[in-house]
Parts: sequence; structure tokens; C-alpha cells
Amino acid sequence: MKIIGLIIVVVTGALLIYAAADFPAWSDPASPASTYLSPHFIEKTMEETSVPNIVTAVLADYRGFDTMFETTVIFSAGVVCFFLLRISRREEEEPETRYYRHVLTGVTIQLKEGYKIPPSDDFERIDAAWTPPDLIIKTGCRILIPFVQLFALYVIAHGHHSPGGGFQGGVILGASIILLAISHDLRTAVRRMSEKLMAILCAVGVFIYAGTGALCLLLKLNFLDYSALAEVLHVDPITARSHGILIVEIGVGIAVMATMIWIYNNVSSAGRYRQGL
Amino acid sequence: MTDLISTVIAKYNYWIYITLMMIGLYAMIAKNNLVKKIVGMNIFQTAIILFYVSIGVKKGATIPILEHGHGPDAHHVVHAVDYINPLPHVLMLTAIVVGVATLGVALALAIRIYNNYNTLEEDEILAQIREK
Amino acid sequence: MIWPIDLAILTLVVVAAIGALMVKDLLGASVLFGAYSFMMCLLWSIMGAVDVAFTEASVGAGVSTVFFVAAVFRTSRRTRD
Amino acid sequence: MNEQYPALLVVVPLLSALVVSIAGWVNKRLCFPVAVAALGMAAWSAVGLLLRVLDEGVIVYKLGGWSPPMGIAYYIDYLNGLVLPVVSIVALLNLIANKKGIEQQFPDKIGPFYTLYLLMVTGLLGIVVTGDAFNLYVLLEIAALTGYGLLAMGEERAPLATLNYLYMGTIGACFYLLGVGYLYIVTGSLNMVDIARLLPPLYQSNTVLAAFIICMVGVWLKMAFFPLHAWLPNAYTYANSAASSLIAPLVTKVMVYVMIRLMLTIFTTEFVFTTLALSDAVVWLAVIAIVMGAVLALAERNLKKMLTYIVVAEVGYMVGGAWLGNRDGMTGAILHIVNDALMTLCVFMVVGNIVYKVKGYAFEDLKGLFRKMPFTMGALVVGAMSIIGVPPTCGFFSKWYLIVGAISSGHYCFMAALIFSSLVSVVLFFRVFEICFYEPFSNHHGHDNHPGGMDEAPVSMVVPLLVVAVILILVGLYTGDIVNHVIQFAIPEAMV
Amino acid sequence: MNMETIISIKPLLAILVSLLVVPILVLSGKRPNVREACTFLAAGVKFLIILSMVPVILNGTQIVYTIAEVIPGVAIKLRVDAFGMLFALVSSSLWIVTSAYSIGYMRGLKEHSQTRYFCFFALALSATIGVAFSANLLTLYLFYEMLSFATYPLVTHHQDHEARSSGRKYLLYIVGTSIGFVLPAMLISYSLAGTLDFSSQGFLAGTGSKPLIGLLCFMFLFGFAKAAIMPFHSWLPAAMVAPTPVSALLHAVAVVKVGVFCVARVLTGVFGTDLLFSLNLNVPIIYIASFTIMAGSLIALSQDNLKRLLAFSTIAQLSYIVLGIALLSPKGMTGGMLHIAMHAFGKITLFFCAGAIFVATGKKNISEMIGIGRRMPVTIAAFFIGSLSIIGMPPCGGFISKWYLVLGTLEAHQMPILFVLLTSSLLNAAYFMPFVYKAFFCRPEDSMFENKVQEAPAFCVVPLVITATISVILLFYPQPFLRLARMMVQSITGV
Repeated sequence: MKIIGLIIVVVTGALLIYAAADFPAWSDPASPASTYLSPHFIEKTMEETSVPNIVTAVLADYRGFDTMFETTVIFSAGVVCFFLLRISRREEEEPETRYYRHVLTGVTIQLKEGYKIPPSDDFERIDAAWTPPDLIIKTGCRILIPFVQLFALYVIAHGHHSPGGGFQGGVILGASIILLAISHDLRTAVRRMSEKLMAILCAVGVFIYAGTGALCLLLKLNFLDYSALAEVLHVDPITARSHGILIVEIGVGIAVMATMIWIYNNVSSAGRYRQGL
Repeated sequence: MTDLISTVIAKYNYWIYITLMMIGLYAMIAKNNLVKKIVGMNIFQTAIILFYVSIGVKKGATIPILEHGHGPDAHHVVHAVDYINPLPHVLMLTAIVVGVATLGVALALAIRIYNNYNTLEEDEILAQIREK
Repeated sequence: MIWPIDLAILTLVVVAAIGALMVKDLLGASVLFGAYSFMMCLLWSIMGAVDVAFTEASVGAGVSTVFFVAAVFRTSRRTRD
Repeated sequence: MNEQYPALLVVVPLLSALVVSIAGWVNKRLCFPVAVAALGMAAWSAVGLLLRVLDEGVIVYKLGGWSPPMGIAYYIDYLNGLVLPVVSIVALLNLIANKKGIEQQFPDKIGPFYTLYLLMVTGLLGIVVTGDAFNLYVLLEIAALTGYGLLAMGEERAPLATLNYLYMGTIGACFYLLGVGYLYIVTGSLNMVDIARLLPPLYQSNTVLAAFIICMVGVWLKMAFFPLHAWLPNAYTYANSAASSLIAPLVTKVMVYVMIRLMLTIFTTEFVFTTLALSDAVVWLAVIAIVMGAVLALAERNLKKMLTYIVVAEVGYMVGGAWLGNRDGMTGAILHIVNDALMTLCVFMVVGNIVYKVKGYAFEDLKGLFRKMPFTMGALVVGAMSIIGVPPTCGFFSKWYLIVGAISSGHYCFMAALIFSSLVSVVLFFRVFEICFYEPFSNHHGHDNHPGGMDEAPVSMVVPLLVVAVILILVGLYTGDIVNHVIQFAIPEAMV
Repeated sequence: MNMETIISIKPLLAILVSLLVVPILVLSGKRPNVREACTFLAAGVKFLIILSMVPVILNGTQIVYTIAEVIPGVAIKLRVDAFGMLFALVSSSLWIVTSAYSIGYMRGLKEHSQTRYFCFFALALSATIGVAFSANLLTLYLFYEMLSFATYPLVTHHQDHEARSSGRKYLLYIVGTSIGFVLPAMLISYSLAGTLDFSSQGFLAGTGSKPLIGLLCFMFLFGFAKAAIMPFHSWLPAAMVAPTPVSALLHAVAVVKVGVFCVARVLTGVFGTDLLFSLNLNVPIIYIASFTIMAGSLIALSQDNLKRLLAFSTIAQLSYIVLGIALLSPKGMTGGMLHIAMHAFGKITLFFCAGAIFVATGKKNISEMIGIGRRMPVTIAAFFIGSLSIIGMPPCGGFISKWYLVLGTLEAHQMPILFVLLTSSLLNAAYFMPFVYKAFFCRPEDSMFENKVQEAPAFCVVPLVITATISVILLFYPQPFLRLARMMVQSITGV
């Protein structure tokens, strides 16, 4: 296999190097890529969409259709991970023995023969292989998480003017919850953001995006033509585009956040939703 | 000779991308461990992203966020030569997302395979299949 | 752009990529992959692709690495190549 | 509403996938009706589009209201106007047929299954309808990712087979992406029509050549063209039947469509057949693909795997036909996209029914099936006739065009390969029929209460199957109309 | 020569009748009487439809109906001309008697899966009529393949190991040759001529190089393996495992006749007499056919199994037809075409007799049938008449066709062939007559049968009496067939 791999790699590499010889010089302002479409984007973005961050404008408006599917890709990855990994309650053998921990005192209780303690704030359920999370990490993360989340919201909201946008913000937002899951345990994170909520939020996020597009369609313009929203938002069509971009960015943020958490939950617990890492 | 060297230097980013891509491709073909293959796959994908980003670079230009985006001079004239080509960036945002999505699915599959065969080495798995 | 930094990062990218594929420990590979992503992200920010770099920092170096670690944790660290 | 069909075609399945996903958590019984309604709507739009194309010619739909090449546009011409209804109708029929099977196999994951199913169809329809090279990549990935998810849920070996598919699929998609990047670096555009306009002066460039080769290799990887086919048989065999009977008919065929689109629209026939001298080499590869597919199929003792090798051989038909470099060959290739999608659907649905009833698809599980499941086997006979190429089933007519193309371009080896593959198909299928016909049904599974009696799959599975079987014959009889009114215009005038 | 044509749906109806009756047969599977009544009804209707077209055809008009234009220049199209009419008339009339006989045979032996049997029988008949009425090569091929697949379940009706291996052989030869030879030959012809419609001058005339045309000619000749021209003949004896009515159908009504019909059609309609003459292609065909005639007859001499004997006899007789056409002389062609009808009636009688003997006694081998004539006089008498017809002796129809063939050889100046024909007739007599002799004229104490053996059921006996009678009648009144054959020959050669 190694030799075959090497041959393939050498052949492919040779082809690519051969092709690269004809490339326009690197960072050449006169190359076709820099002179054909991009000047339009750079020069017209402001007047057509009133968004200074060209990348955001192109991403969510000119090529908004790509981005809708990009969000869909992430959503489908979430669904696939769930579909492949999640072990349903029916398949999962409920353990005979359960462990609970009294939160205040740290006393661990073992219950045999399928007895349960009803959910309450005093007791938390733990797994047999449970190890207490480090106090410093736990506290540090607890302090950190709100700031991470705040920053994430800023990234989403300020995507028009600075690097960032729904996708990056969503990832950071998701990462904050993942941080919670790592620093505490998965059960804690799932208690905050339940599985069902995650799953529905994923879909809702994409739905906001595609729904905005469909709304434009219902308002008698083409799909994703945000200027149609002008009627609803009572602004001029250009500003409507800017607002439309914000709406879809929020949708992207929600979808990405939820999906990241969903994937993490499934991967880190191999679909059992017990302790996680 | 100097020509050759200057070509090599002038396009060094492209050579780096080809190198990385081939490293990734080789790993995907020749590695035995499934997770290693996935790492290779990600390197392969990022190499392509590097290639696209390199297309967008423009000498003497700045990041594609308009200055004076708001405030009183919001509508002053913008010159295309001042800003980097934003289109490859947009495309690559999408590609990165596709990459992470593929990664998630691949890891999920790897975990399922591990649950079935208790190993991630491809040859060991194939040996187990053959035994059955 | 300052060429020594640029060159250093380019070298590091390649080294990290090869390293991630060479180490005999998957957890190590995951971390090296994170380093690779981060170097890549620096490279892109040098090239002016701030949005891409931002995304790569949060996705490649952040979440992807976490996914890798999680998956390795759920499977095994051992590998022969 | 009429002019919004292009958007509805893709957006309706997408939105309904989201609805189904939520419904899966709220009320599972809603999933199926929503999915069927969405695919019905998609099929309706697809047929509507085809009729509009027949009426008005090429339709351009600007997404977001941005005119190309700034924004993304859909181009619906005769080529994808023909493929779209096929994709949507195949998906719809398969969904209806597999309702029972899905409920039987994934009682807890109905919602995610339908979600992935709809997203997959969205991706495939999007690939076919889009006019933007990069957009195609994104949709390719949607179709691929959901495909991995669907395929991996099956037997014990399914995840490994799917992971291999994932590696290959990712390499394929990345190669395509790289090729698009090469085109972008020399033209600065991503819109297919626009690229085609900008390319002619650059035909001698290494970069364009490399872009073409890389794109082709990527697409061939995805369609499992011969030396790159290794992932396909296992991935399709071990999957659950609902997934395999969606993916086997559609994915390879849609990838062939992409190849033809690349050849005809982006690079144009002048570049592909005049500037490059690769035609002979590719046709030879196709010959090897067909022969190897047929021979490997002969070696299998398992119905589903045998069919997957037939899929590999059929890919050879289409690639070879497209690369013959003449009108007849291209007509045959395009016609075969339609026909092969339908006949592969037919035979895989038969496997689905058999798996539902007998819980197996190895040859020894098939004993006595003619008596037990006469309708299913009847459909298998029709499907087999089509694959063998017996008139008036549709498979004959695409083979006809392919062979005529081979003769007029002088590729007699390709003709011989097609005939050889037909003969092997006769052996393959009659071997199956013999087992089903002669050997009494073995009762070791304990599902059959009255041995020898009829024990057909549920009506909801049989009726769509019979519909497909009838469609096979109808499409065969209407081949003349399809070619004269649609395919003829899909091929550029320059091609003789 | 331009013929008047009229467009009518009748030929399609004739095909559809037996196709549409299939679902009814399936539904009435539980009630045999209804099922068989339906079969009869369909057979009758079909025969009447075909009969109703006879006067039109005899007036020199052709009936045309296009089903679908599938490929530019090639449609799925039906056309009834004299030759097709002749063949359709033979097979549809024989379906009626065969149906009756089937009922007797199948019920007499209490065979399983009778519904399936009748369904595929009907399908096979549709395909046969389709072949007869094909207007072009594509349609011909379509129905030819349909017939191949429809007869497979009939040949393998017993579903045992023997049936399985014969079925394999059957398919291998029939489908293998049709896909391997006919399909490419058809496509090459299409790319040469751009059309596939049969024309009286042959549509390949004036196209293609000599070697190519020759190659095509032999691809077609051997591709239609149903004609059982050596070396592609051995499926026919193997297919004798089928129930006897099926063998009768295969030999007399449908399969082999379709084979020779196709060969005749292709020789006349695709190549045309002029082309064959100019390239001298008919000579090798004549010699191949002669070889088959001699070899078939000689092998038949050594057979003990009655059905196998008949099978080899059929192989020989089929080549008479090919021979007649390949002579390319008007008389020879007339003889060849006529032989389709004459041989059909003769051979079906023989098969019916073999089947009737099997139903009544369970015996298959000639050596076990000594003295059977005393127990089953009607059957053996019919057998005698049938064999006379095959040998070509008066007072049977076979005489006329052989007479024309002999005249044809003279006309074409092929003296060696005359010798072949005469020798073969002698051989025919040599393998049929001993059986008749043993059956009737052995000493009573040698008879292997006791009194309890009687004639087969009426459903078996009546059909064979009818066919034997028709064989005789055809000598005195060969009119419709002879006239149709002459008309066809006239349209081809202009004489």
C-alpha cells in the first residue's frame, strides 16, 4: 500500500507542479482572479448591501446560497453523528446499579436493583468511573464561560464591520458549552442544554436562514433576495439587505452552536450521553 | 538557473500547498490507522484552502474590510486595488465548514468501527472480518 | 509581511503536519494537528484572510481538536503508525 | 409560482428536511407525510421545469437576485431538465416503497433518517440544477455527507465500508474543488457559462489541462469509474436497503451528469475532444471497467453485491459513451443516465423487498422466491431484461445508441465490451432466476408459515416497484420522443 | 415494387389478444375450466383477427401499424405482408389445436403449475405473431427475444435437474447467439444503412464492403439460433425435456419456425436476392443447410427416444426451409416458405402422437413401443400420415413443398442439392417407417402392451386427428398458403 500511495502521490504532485508553472505570479494584482470579479465586490458592496466587511457581504448575500448549504452541511453532519452514534433508550441496557452523589457533601450513594432517586438539585447522577472534576478548572471555566459567550455574541453581531459572523460566533458559543462539558461533565452540560433542544435548535437555525430566503420568495422576489424584506422591515432595499444578512447570520450562529454541541455530545460519549470525557 | 530559482521563490506558497496536500494524500492512502487517515484527510483539505487563500493575495492591498465603513465618510470611493480579493475567502469559509462536518462524520464512523472490532488498525479489522 | 516569520511559519506548518502523522500516539497526533491548524491560521492572517483565519482558529484549532480528543478518548490512543 | 420552480425544487426538500427533523422529536408520525409531500412537490417542480424548458429553452434563475457571474445562478437546460425529474421521481418512489422497511429497521431514528434522506435528495437535485462550479462542490458535500450517514447504518461491516467511501469521496470532492480553483486562478470566475466563455484563449495552458484532469479524476472517484471503484461494492452492499436503493441509482448517475456537464458546458467539446487526445484512452478504460465489472459480478454469490458490480459496469457504459466523442455516444450516455437510474432503482428495490421478507440476499436465501414473491420477482425480471438490454425495456435503447456511437467512431472494442457485458448479464440474472425458480424455499428462517404459498411483501412496497417496472417499459417505448425533443438539444451543435 | 398499404390496428390487436389474456389467466388460476375457456377464447379471437386480414393481403395490400418511433428512422412497427401472413396463419391456427391438446396432456398427467404454463404459452404466441408481423429488424429482434424468454419457463417446466441443465443450454444458445451475433449485426446494419425497415430489395443493398456484408450475413444466419442450423442446433434435442405440447409448440408453431422465419426475412428483406447473388453468399448458406439436412437425418436414424428422433428430424427439416430461401430461385423460395406450413402441420401431428403415447403408456423410447398400434390405432395412424408428410410423399402436404424445392434446385442449377434432397427423403423414410412398422405389424405375442392400455383422452386424440387431416387436405387444397408464398416470392423477385 505504501508503494502504491507513493506512486499516486508522486504522479499527482508532478501534475500539480506542472500546472502551477502556468499560474499567474503570486500576489499579482493583475491576475485574472483579482481583476475579473473581485473589483465589483470590493467597489460595489458598500452601495449594494451597505456592509463594510466584504467577506460577510459576499458570504451572506452575493453567494448567500452557498452559505445556506454550508449551514446545511453542518446540520447534516450533526444529524449524521446522532444517527450513527446515539444509542436509543430501547437498545441501551439500563444498569442495575446506579450511583448518585450528594452535591453539597460529596457523599456517593449506590442504589441497587434499579432503584432511582427522583431528579432534584441535591443529588446528581454519576457513572461508576466518575472522578471529581478539579476545583480550579471548574471554577476557572465557570468564570470564563460567560465572557466567552459574550464575545461570541459580539462576533455574531459585529460581523458586518469586523472579521467574524454567524459561523465563527456560533462555533465560539458552542465551544463555551463544550468547555462546560469538559470542565464539569457531560451530564451537567446536557442538563443546561438538553439533547432535544440542541436538535431542534440546529434545525431552527437553518430554518431561519432558508425561511428568510423563502420569505423573499413569498414576497414575489427571487429566493434569498433580501431586498424583498424592505416591505416587511419598512426600510430601503439596501438596508434591507444588510438586515437580511444579520438575520441569516443569527440563524447560522444558532445552527452552528447547536450542531457543534450536538456532535461533541455524541462523539465524546459514543452516543451514551453519560459522563463524556 | 536564476530564472528557475526566482520562479521557485515567487510561487513558494504554491509549492508548500502541494507538499502539504501530498502529505495528506499519502497519509490517506498508506496509513493503517483510521484516525491517522482522518488527520491526513484534514491536512489534505486545509492544503486546498491554503491554495485558495493564496489565490486571493494581492500585493499592496489590505484586508477586505472597507475602511470608513460607517460614520460621516461612509460613502467615499473605494478602489479595488486597495483590498484583497474577498471571493476566495468566502469560498474557503465554506470549505472549512465542510471540512469540520466531514471530520465529525468520520470520527463518528471511527467510533462505531471501534465498537464493532475494538481496534482502529485497518489490517487488524480486515483480519477479523476474514476470520468470520 | 515579514519574510522570516513567514518562512518560519511555513516550515512549522509542514513540520506539524508530518509530526501529526508520525507520532505513535493518537492523542499526541490530535494535539499536533491542533498546532498545525493554528500555524495555518497564522499563515492565513498574514495573507490577509482574516475571516478565514478566524474561522480556522475557532474551528480547526479549537473544535476540531476537541473532536479528535473526544474520539480518541472514546476509542484508543494506541497506534502502530 | 411558475417562475419560482427552480428555487422550489431545492428549497422545498431542504425546508421539509428541517421540519421533519423537528417533527422527529415531537411526533414521529408526521415525518413520512411531510417527506412524501416535499418530494412530491419537488417532482412536480422538476416536471414543470422540464415542460418549461421544452417550451422556452434554457431557464436562468438568479439566486438572491444577483445576476451571474456575481451571484449564483441556476441554469436549467435540456440536459438537467431531463435528469431532474428522474432524480426526484426515483427518490419519491423509493421513499414510498421503503416506509415499512425504515420503520422496521430504525424505529427510534425515523426522524433523522427522513431528514438525511431529504437532505440527500436536496443535494442531488442541487448538483443537477446549479450553474455555479463552487456551489456544485458544496452540494456535492451535502449529498456525500448524508450519504455516508445513510449508508453506514446497516450490517456490521457497513461503517468500515462507509469510512472507506468517505475517504475516497472526500478525495474526489477535494480534487474537484482543486480543479475549480485552477479554473478560478486562470479565469477569475466560478460561473460555469462564464468560465466556458473565458476559457477558449487559454486552451493551451497547463493549468487548464490540469484543472480538467483533476476535475475528471475527482468525479470519476465519486462515480466509481473502474480503477477507482473499490469503495462502491462494499459500501452499497452492507447498507440498509432504503439507503442503498436511493444511493445506488442516483449518486453514480448524478456524478456522470456532472462529468457530462463539465465536458459539454465548462470545457466544451472542442477542448475535450479536439485539443486533448485522451478520448481513446478513456474509452479503453471504460472497456476495462465494463469487462471487469461484469467479471467481478460473476464471482459474487450474493445478489446485492452482484448488483453493485453491475453498477460499476454501467458507469463504464456511460463514461465510455460520453467519451466516444460523437453525438450518438453522448446521446447514449445521457439516455443511460435516465435508464440506468430507473433500472438500478428497480433491482435494488427488489432486493429491498427480499430483505424485508427473507432477511437476506445471499443466493441461498433466494430459493423458491418465484412462488413466494411473484410480483417482486416479476419486477426483477423486467429490471434484469433492461440491464441485459432486451427491447422494449429502456436499457436496450441506451445500449443501442452507445453501440451505434461506438461503431461510428470506430471503437469496436467498446461495442464488444457492451455485448460481452450483456451476455454476462444474461448469465448473472438467469443464475439468480434459476435459484429462485428451481429450488424449493428453505424454511430455516422460520418466517414462512405455509411453505410453498405466496408471501409477498406489503402492498406499499410492491406497488411502487411495479410502477418502476412499468416505467422501464414506457421509457423504452418513448425513447424516440426523449431523444428527439430533449437529448438532441442537450448536446451542442458542434458535436457530430 | 410499390404495394398499397393501409393503416390498421388489427395486427397489434392480434398480438395483444394473447398478451391481455395473461392477467385473466392468472386471476382465474384457481378455476381451471374458466382458465382454459379463456385460452380457447383468446386463441379463437386471435385466429379470427388474423383470418380477417387474409383477404386484404391476398388483394396485394399491406397492413401497417406503427407502435412507437423509438430511434430516428427505426420504429417499433408492424407490417403484414404475404409471408408474415402465411406464418401467422399457421401458428395461430395451430395454437387452437395445441391448446386443446395441452388441456388433455396437462390434465392427463396432472402436471403442476398449469396456470403458469398457459400464461407463458399465451405470451409465446404473442411473440410469435409479433415476429410474423414485424416491419423491421428491431421489431423482429424485440419479439424474438420476448419469445426466447417466454419459452424458458415452458422448457424448464418440470423444474428438476434435467430441466435446469436443458434450460441453461437453451438460453445459452438462443440468447447467447441473439445478443452476441444478431444485436451487433443489426447495429452495424443500422449504421450502414440508417434504417432497419425490411424492403423487398433489401436495405443493405448498395452499402458496405463485400467482406462486411458477408460477415453480417453469417452473423444473422447463426445468430438466429432458433433456426437450429448446425453447429448451433444442440439446444433443440436438449429442450425435449419440456412437456410434449411445449415441444410441439417449439417445433411446429413457434420457436424453430420463428428462427427460420427470421433467417428468411433477413435474407430477403435485409440483404435482398440481388445482393446475395452478386456476392455469391447464397452458396455457402446452401451448403451449410445441406450439411445440416444430412447430418440431422443421419443422427435421427440412431435415436431411440421418440422425441429426440423428432428433434433431429426437425433440425433437418428446418434447413430445407433455409435451403429453399437460399436457392434464390422463385420455385425454391416458394417451396421453402410453403414448407413452413407443411412441416408445421406434419410435425405437430407427430409430436401430438408422441405425447399421446406418453400420456397413455408413460413410454418414451421407440424400443418400448412395439405393438402399440394395436392399442392406439388412431394415434399411430395419425403418426403415419404425419411422417408421410415429413418424408414428402403424397397424399400429404409435405409433398408439395418438397416438389417445389426440387424444382427450385433445378431452376438454380444446383444438382448436388437435388441429390441431398432425395437422399434426405430416403433417410426420413428410414427413420420413421420402422417405428410405424413395429407399432402395427409386429406379432401379437411380441406386443409389449396389455389390453388395459387405451387411447389417450379425447382432448389429446382429437387435435392430432385434426392436424393429420389438415396435413392431408393441404395436398389437395394448399391454396391460401401457396398463394401467399407465391405473392411473397413475386414481390421479392418480381417473377
